[in-house]
Amino acid sequence: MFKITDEVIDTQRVISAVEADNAGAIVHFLGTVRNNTGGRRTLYLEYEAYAPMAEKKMAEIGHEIREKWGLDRVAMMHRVGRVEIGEVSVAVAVASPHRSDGFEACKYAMDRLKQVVPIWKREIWEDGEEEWVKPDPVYFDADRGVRTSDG
Amino acid sequence: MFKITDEVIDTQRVISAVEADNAGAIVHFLGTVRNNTGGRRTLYLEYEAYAPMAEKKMAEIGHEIREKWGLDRVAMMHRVGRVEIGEVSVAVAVASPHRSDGFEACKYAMDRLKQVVPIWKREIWEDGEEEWVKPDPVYFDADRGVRTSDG
Amino acid sequence: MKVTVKYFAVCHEELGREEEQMELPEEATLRDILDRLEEEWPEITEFYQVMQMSVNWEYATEGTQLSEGDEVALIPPVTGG
Amino acid sequence: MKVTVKYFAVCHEELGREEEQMELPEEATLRDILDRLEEEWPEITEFYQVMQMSVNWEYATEGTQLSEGDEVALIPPVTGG
Repeated sequence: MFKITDEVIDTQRVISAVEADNAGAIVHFLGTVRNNTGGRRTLYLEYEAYAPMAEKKMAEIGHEIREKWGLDRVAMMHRVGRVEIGEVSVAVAVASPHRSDGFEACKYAMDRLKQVVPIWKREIWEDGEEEWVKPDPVYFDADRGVRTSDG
Repeated sequence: MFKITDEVIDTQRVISAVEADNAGAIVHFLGTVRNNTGGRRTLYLEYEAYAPMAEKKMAEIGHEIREKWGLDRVAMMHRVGRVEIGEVSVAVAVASPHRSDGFEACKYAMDRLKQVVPIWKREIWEDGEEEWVKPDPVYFDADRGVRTSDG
Repeated sequence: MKVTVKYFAVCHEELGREEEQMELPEEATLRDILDRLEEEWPEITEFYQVMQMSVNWEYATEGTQLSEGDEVALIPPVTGG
Repeated sequence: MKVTVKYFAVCHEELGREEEQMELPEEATLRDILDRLEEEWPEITEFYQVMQMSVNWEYATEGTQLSEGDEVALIPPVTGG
């Protein structure tokens, strides 16, 4: 399951999507909206996605995980629209026979999501200002593999 | 929350125990009962714990995580008694401002649980045999810090 | 030929629209779309240093040739999670 | 003095009981408990190479001195998770 949704994320559903009788471990990551960034108070966040491409890119991350770790039970769900403080903006689950692969693969899924999945976050500050969030350094560090020859 | 329970683990409750408005990430690990070990079919598992010491040791793992990563929102719950295939035997959640610390700390919690928390697993095979499970290699590899001088 | 061009996040804001149909000559590339947009948004080439573009939900380079009905998007640095 | 000794997992199985009260001389150590148990379970010293013991919910070494009312446990290699 690789899904963009404008509803509250049902985290149990993300876990259920990867459950299997031959998995011994499920690593589950939740990104939640913090009440501050660098000490400045946040009122809420707004997420925008290029939904069909975002779902395609998340599915590709799933394929990458299958190639690297042989794990084929991966689920990623990302919310769009207004997300309140404390609410879940993104949920990832990876099932694996052994836990250390699961931890690595789940972390990888989040790192890749922040590099290649077309989703944007807008921060609405408590003082009334708002702005598009600056990209995570990982976005520029990583080999994005698409621009170097011609970009 | 550091708890031994003989009831089905409510994974949402383990997540709720660490949620905080200033956390941006929750890493959540679930250990589930596999339907086989090395290809041999398992019917179910039975867990036994030295409950008060197990809860104390889990709380100590929480203290270690606070010292190493400065994270103080950690929850661990382990089930005892008969646990069916696919059911959750252990749930750990760690909240952190940044995800990579959360992944490391949650993995550390599980590694330490398998070294120092007095819980034992009995495997009941589909062919009718049953036996106490052999310890994870990590148990012997790690510095358990208690036996070397006198043990 | 006609293609659809979609604008997200800061691009949507700069250009004041979410998407549009664009009529382009045969054999046009993504570069032609950037050139067209530069008239109303002169900083776009500078901004393109950190931005990407996609054709039919796949990242693509500036020189990529377009076909009738393609769905193109301007993709500012992503910040999901 | 009296202490409680608890047996878990394979120890419980080998000894056929979950716990017992043990009457020990003053200044007795955990080693004295192992010696006492060796009479009915001769392999215990060998098994102790991989096992641990605890006093009042804390791992302790063989030489640890006991006090009245202590809760001791024999702890086979743990296998939780």
